[in-house]
Amino acid sequence: MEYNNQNEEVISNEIQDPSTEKVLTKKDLNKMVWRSLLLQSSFNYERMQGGGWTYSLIPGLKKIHTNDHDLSNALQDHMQFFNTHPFLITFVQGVILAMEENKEKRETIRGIKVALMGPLGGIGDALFWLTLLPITGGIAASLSAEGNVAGPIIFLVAFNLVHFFLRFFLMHYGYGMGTRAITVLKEGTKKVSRAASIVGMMVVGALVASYINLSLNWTIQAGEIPVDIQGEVIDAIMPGLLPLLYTMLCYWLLKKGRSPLTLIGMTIVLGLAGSILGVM
Amino acid sequence: MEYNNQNEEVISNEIQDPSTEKVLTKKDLNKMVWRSLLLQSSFNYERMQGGGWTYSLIPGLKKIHTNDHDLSNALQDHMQFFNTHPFLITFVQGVILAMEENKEKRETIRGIKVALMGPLGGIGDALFWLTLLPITGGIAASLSAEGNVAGPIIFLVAFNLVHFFLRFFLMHYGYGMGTRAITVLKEGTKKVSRAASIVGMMVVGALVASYINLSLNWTIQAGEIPVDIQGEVIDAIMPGLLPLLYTMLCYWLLKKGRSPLTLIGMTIVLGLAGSILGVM
Amino acid sequence: MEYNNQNEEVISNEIQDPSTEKVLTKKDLNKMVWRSLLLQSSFNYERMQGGGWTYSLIPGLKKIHTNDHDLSNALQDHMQFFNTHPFLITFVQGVILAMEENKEKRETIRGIKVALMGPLGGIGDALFWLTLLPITGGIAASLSAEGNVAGPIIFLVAFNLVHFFLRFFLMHYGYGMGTRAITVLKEGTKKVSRAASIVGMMVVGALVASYINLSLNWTIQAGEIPVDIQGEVIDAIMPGLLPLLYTMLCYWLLKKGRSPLTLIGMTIVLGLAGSILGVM
Amino acid sequence: MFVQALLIGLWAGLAGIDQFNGLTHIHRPIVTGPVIGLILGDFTLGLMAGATLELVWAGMVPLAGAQPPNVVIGGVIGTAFAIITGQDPAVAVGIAVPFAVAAQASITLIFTAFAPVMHKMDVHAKNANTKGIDHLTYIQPILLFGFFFIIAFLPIFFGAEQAAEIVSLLPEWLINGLSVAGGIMPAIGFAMLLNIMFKWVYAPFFAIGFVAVAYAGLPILAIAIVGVAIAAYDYFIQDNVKPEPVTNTQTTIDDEEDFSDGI
Amino acid sequence: MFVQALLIGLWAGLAGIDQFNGLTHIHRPIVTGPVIGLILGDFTLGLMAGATLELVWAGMVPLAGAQPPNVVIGGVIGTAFAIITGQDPAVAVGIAVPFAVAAQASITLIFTAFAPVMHKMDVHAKNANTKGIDHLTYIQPILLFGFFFIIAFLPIFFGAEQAAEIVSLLPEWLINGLSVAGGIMPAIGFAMLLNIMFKWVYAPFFAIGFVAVAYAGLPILAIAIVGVAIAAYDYFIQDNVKPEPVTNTQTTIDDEEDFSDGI
Amino acid sequence: MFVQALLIGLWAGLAGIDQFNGLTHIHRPIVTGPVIGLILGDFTLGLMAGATLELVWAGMVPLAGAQPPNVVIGGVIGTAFAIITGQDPAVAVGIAVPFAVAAQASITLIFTAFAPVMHKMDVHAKNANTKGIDHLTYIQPILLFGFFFIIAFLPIFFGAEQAAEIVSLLPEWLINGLSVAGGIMPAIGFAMLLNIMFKWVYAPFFAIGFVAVAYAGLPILAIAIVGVAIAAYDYFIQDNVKPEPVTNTQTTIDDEEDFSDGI
Ligand SMILES: OC[C@H]1O[C@H](O)[C@@H](O)[C@@H](O)[C@@H]1O
Ligand SMILES: OC[C@H]1O[C@H](O)[C@@H](O)[C@@H](O)[C@@H]1O
Ligand SMILES: OC[C@H]1O[C@H](O)[C@@H](O)[C@@H](O)[C@@H]1O
Repeated sequence: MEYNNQNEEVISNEIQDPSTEKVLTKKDLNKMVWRSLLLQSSFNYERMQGGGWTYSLIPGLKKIHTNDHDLSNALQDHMQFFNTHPFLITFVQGVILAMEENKEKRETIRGIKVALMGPLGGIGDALFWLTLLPITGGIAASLSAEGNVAGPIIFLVAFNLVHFFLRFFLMHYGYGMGTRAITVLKEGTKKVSRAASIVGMMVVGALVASYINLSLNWTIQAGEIPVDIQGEVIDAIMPGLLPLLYTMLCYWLLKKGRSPLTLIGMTIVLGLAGSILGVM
Repeated sequence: MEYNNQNEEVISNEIQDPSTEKVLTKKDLNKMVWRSLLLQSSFNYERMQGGGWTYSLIPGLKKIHTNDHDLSNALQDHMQFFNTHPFLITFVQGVILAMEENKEKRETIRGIKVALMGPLGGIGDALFWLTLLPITGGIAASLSAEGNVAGPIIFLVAFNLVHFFLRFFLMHYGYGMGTRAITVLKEGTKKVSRAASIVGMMVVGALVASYINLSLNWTIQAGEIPVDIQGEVIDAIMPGLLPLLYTMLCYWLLKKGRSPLTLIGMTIVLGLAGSILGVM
Repeated sequence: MEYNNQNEEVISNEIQDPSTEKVLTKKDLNKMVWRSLLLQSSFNYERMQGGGWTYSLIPGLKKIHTNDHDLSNALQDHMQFFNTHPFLITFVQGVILAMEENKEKRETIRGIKVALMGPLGGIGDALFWLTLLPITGGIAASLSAEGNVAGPIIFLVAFNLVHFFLRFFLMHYGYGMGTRAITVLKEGTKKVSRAASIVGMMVVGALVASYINLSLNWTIQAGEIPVDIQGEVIDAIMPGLLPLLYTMLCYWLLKKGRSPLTLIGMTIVLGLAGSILGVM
Repeated sequence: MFVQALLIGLWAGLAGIDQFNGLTHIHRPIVTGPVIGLILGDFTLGLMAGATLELVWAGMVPLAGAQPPNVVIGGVIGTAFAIITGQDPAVAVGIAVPFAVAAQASITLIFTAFAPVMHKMDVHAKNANTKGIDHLTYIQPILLFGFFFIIAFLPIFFGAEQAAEIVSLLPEWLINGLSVAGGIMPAIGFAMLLNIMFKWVYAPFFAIGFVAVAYAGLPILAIAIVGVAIAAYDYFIQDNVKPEPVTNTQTTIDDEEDFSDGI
Repeated sequence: MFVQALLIGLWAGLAGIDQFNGLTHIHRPIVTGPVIGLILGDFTLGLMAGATLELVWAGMVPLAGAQPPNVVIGGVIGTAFAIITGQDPAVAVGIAVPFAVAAQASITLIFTAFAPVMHKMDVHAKNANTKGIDHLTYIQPILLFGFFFIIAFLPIFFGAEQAAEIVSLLPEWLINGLSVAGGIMPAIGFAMLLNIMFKWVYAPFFAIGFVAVAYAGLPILAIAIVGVAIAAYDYFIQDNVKPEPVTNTQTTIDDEEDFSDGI
Repeated sequence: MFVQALLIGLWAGLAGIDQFNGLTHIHRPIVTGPVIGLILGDFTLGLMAGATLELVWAGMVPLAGAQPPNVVIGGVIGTAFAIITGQDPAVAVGIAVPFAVAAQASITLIFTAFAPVMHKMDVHAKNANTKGIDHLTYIQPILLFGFFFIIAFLPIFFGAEQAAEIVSLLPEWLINGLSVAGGIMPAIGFAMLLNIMFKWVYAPFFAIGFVAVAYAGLPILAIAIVGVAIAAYDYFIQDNVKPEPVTNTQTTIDDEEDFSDGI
């Protein structure tokens, strides 16, 4: 059962302090709910909410991993690409914190995290951005339009009641669920980490095809025949080809030891070039 | 290979009389063809043809299971949800009777039954309701329209030739096929019942998404913004969400010991409420 | 692990001379590139490029299989249905020649060959027939239209630069890739041939549904009701039903010992009959 | 008129049974037309009205239990009114349709309300009482006979307007509500099926079947084919990976032990 | 006007933070409208302009990080100009939109340019320096405050035309190019994730997830469900095929050995 | 005219070979145009007619063996008539198309009728007679040469009307029937392939590939990707579940035995 894994050194799976005491209190969890408000504080197109997500977990991680080596591993792991709906974030926090506390393998934690973020992003967008917001906003607007000052007040109260209730409730609910799930899955950590990785990798594959916006807006005029490079050529070969290739290129460059900063520079140059040439 | 199965007691898998003699005669099969005409005699939206299906099998089951315990088990099992095209029913009868006669595990019989009913329903509808009927009816109508009395006669003769030929032919064909299949699959009954269950469960999953008609017809008017709850919210989260949730609710209530009659009451109340409120 | 395989005798898997020396030189490969120009020389609707494909491999196969039994096996195997884009053919040649040289199991070679031909056919059509050709042709046409003799010259040069570069490059690239892949996969030849067969069979299944053009163009006029047999009946049962059934019929006849020539005759009769009756 | 209405009612009752049981299709307008014609004394007109109505109902068939406007009532009342009022069959369609729609609603209602009878049957099944099941089986056909008799008899006997008034007494919300409930009802059947079939090991297949319809819109046959493919694959690999029978080794060891003992 | 412009700038700055952090939604026009109204002395007009603008921006929300025309700037400038120029709120929309679009572009730019900060964070993460992460976290909100302050202050203080000119100084190709780069950027994030997660055994699942979106267009939730189904199946079969614990046999043999020794 | 018709015929023959063998694309109208121009003494007009016809045939390429109206005959006859009749190239298209369609039908016919030759090849393959295969390989190109020669020569030599009459002698039902047969023919090829490849263990994959195209309409590449994913998964799990090598245990036992013996 030896899968040749050359990445093991990137973030070590080894846990120096494997003791699994319950150290998080309700107060700790609530503190991290407040921190979750800064989820998008470091938003950027490379890792999206990765920074804010790590920030939101810090009090818990510090308490769980008293060993600096383990803490560093956890922080580095969480710093990776992350994106979900900001109102459902505390559910993910809860689940993940329960797993961290239980000193699950980093691989498992990562798999679950990635597996949750994708679907919750879509669900949250449907529920809150495209439903709750227009409904509360619409009702309030019809009041405001008649000069009724209740409009904005009702809006803020109704919207944030849901908002903050969810944040707190989901943190504790997620934490409880995570704790229970762990007991069930306890036995075979190797198998659980494999299952988590399977779902996680499927979601990453799906995200590559749906999150990366890379297509050519380029029609070659061959004499009188117009050839739409994206629509007629690339998509005929494989839809999503460019995002896939670019991701593979980045992956390959990282493997070759190039720093992510180089990749960012490369990407910006590509974007500017595409823009100047008018093909993107 | 211990799958924690809490349902074992619902319909016991145990067979008290495992002797597998060939007891069904051609005459028995033909008798059950005639009974199959009452397949929809107890049609209802909870189990659809479940009652008529059981009715159609009774002579065979009685002969096969001389032991009352086994007979009761078989009857209870067949009384569950069943629906297929009424002209193809005898094929399913044939196959299932061969399996019953061979004292296959109830799990296997159930899996095969469910796996057959779904596809044959669709195929039969296409072949008979949407093809044979319009063709014979159309030809007859063009005769009748000219006052030719041959119209209805030709219709009845042609239609029922196909109809009754199929009923008898498929019963014996199905029985023969079932008998042959059994010999092939003999060896590993555990593995066969697993295979049957896999297909059966996939078909049930598919039927939940396609047979249950539960959607909201509800547009919230938030001030000036109309929000279509089904189309814009529920479907954006997951198409088929309501049918799935309602099925899970019913399942959970059954597990909690609620009787199916309670569920029917609940469903009717829900339907009436939805109708009165104008949201369903 | 005994899968009852009655076909083993069709083309024997056994290799009489299993020595795996590297006998192909660059010159041999180049010779076969030139031969690949006749890939479609025996094009026909039964095996498409099967004959030309075999022709293109002959120098290599002869050098690899000095034993007549093995050579005969290889030739018979390659003579089967084959179709891909003519410009990408040398890549398949390269890979397959490396495998032949390494005396891989015929099953594995066949699986890989079939798995490659389908996707490369689609990719090649998109890249060369639907992109390179219209672009070079379009540019040339706009020159020619002004009476500029450069039109055809530029067309031939540009088009064939790509064309012949690809032929030669892909042969050596494919051969190299094949050689490397083999070293990796060396260990478990049984497992590798299984993997190759899985992909191959999926592609064949897909090709049956997409390559065979068999549908009815037949509308029954039942009195005043028109019934479109293909669209309303067959497709409602299963799209691709006729191609599948016809393939299964042919397969069954072959098993029964009928010669492919009989099948061709049958097919032509079917086509003519369908044409005369006006239903195909 | 009474005798004729009575005869028509009887025919409608029979046809009503045939629509769901027997399915010889004497219930289609093409047959019902001339029969009503005979009863009302104008066979040819009945024949022709039947033809017209047959075409109107072509393709209106019950798929997966969903009821279209009722073909029996449509055929019977359509033909009868065509003959009685001497109107063109095409006009008779207009009169027939509201009754057919009302019958559609009522049958949906009957099929919804009939669910509890199943639970009587369950008890008989538990007790291996096949006679009991047989008897319960005959209830619905009799009910259908009565129902169709009345729905056909009334409008012929009282005239369409009066009958339409009676029909319209059924409150809209009730009919609609019950039909909604009927649409949801199969959930109970599936829940009961799951109650027997469900094991966690099979849950993944349920999920895949569900997703394949809900998201990808595949028809059931496609899902069954894929299901069989998956089941077969699973069947074969379980074969492949069967661990080497350890008993063998065990035996060797036992032999060993015996041997050592023997020293 | 300076004080008012200043106050408006301050409010815009706060709202700008709230749009991404906190998300209490005080940044929506429905709230911003009356606040600007208060500042400019016409509360009711602000209230009504806010209502109009709220409806304009309904549904314009950032999905998966993609920025719509900025609602904060749209709300602030739209309301302010409606009050200042005494125009109908509907007209104010026309003035607000170009600024909102410019702000959209600029935020896309900020989010693109902010990627390198992550690498600072990486270093802190490596050193388990949580204070460092905390501090870096506060940078972007402050930046957003400044940015929104300026974008709101200038056009109020100088008047729309002058401000529009300043805005138009940003070269089109740069803004477009950076936004294109922003769209591609997640590839880097995924590559880094893969750098940690990728093993060849999991590659098949990556491929299936990709194909399911690229070819079949399934939404992420459907893929996650199928993923869980596959993972569960895999989990269960690995269970099934677990080879008999050999340790057992081993033990027997060891015992054996001891026993033999004992002789 | 004879010499010119002869030269044109020869060129058409060469181009006809090139269309399927060699594929240097000298057969496209862009090249054929000026060549015919040279032969008929008006190079420039040929050049321009070639350009027009090239555009007409852009995108008309043979995909998966399906023949579009023949580009060689279209190009040759189109250009020739443009020059001979002095018509505008656009008009020449109208004359060229029926011939191109007739050629399309005839080639489909040739490719249908050519199947039996494969069975000769099979015999040679069985006998490892590569020379035999080589020789059979040259038949079709020669045939194509002759065919294209005639189809191009006749209408130039006799004039379009006479030639069209000859062409129209081919009965419609025959051409159509053979083309239908050609469309079905690959079934035989697949059946033969299955005859070699088929094992029941692989049937599930055939089914999945079929369903994926027939129902979901996925392109072959998507299916190949999923196929590779499945194969890789299967490869890896077969690895995982490989039962512990029993040989090991066996060895221990053997040692044991030796040891016991040694006592
Ligand atoms: O769809 C299968 C089947 O479902 C129900 O039983 C009825 O609607 C039948 O008419 C139909 O054939
Ligand atoms: O799509 C999920 C999520 O993605 C990004 O984080 C932002 O655009 C959020 O507004 C959105 O909810
Ligand atoms: O589709 C692949 C391939 O199929 C056939 O061999 C011919 O039609 C080629 O032109 C085509 O490229």
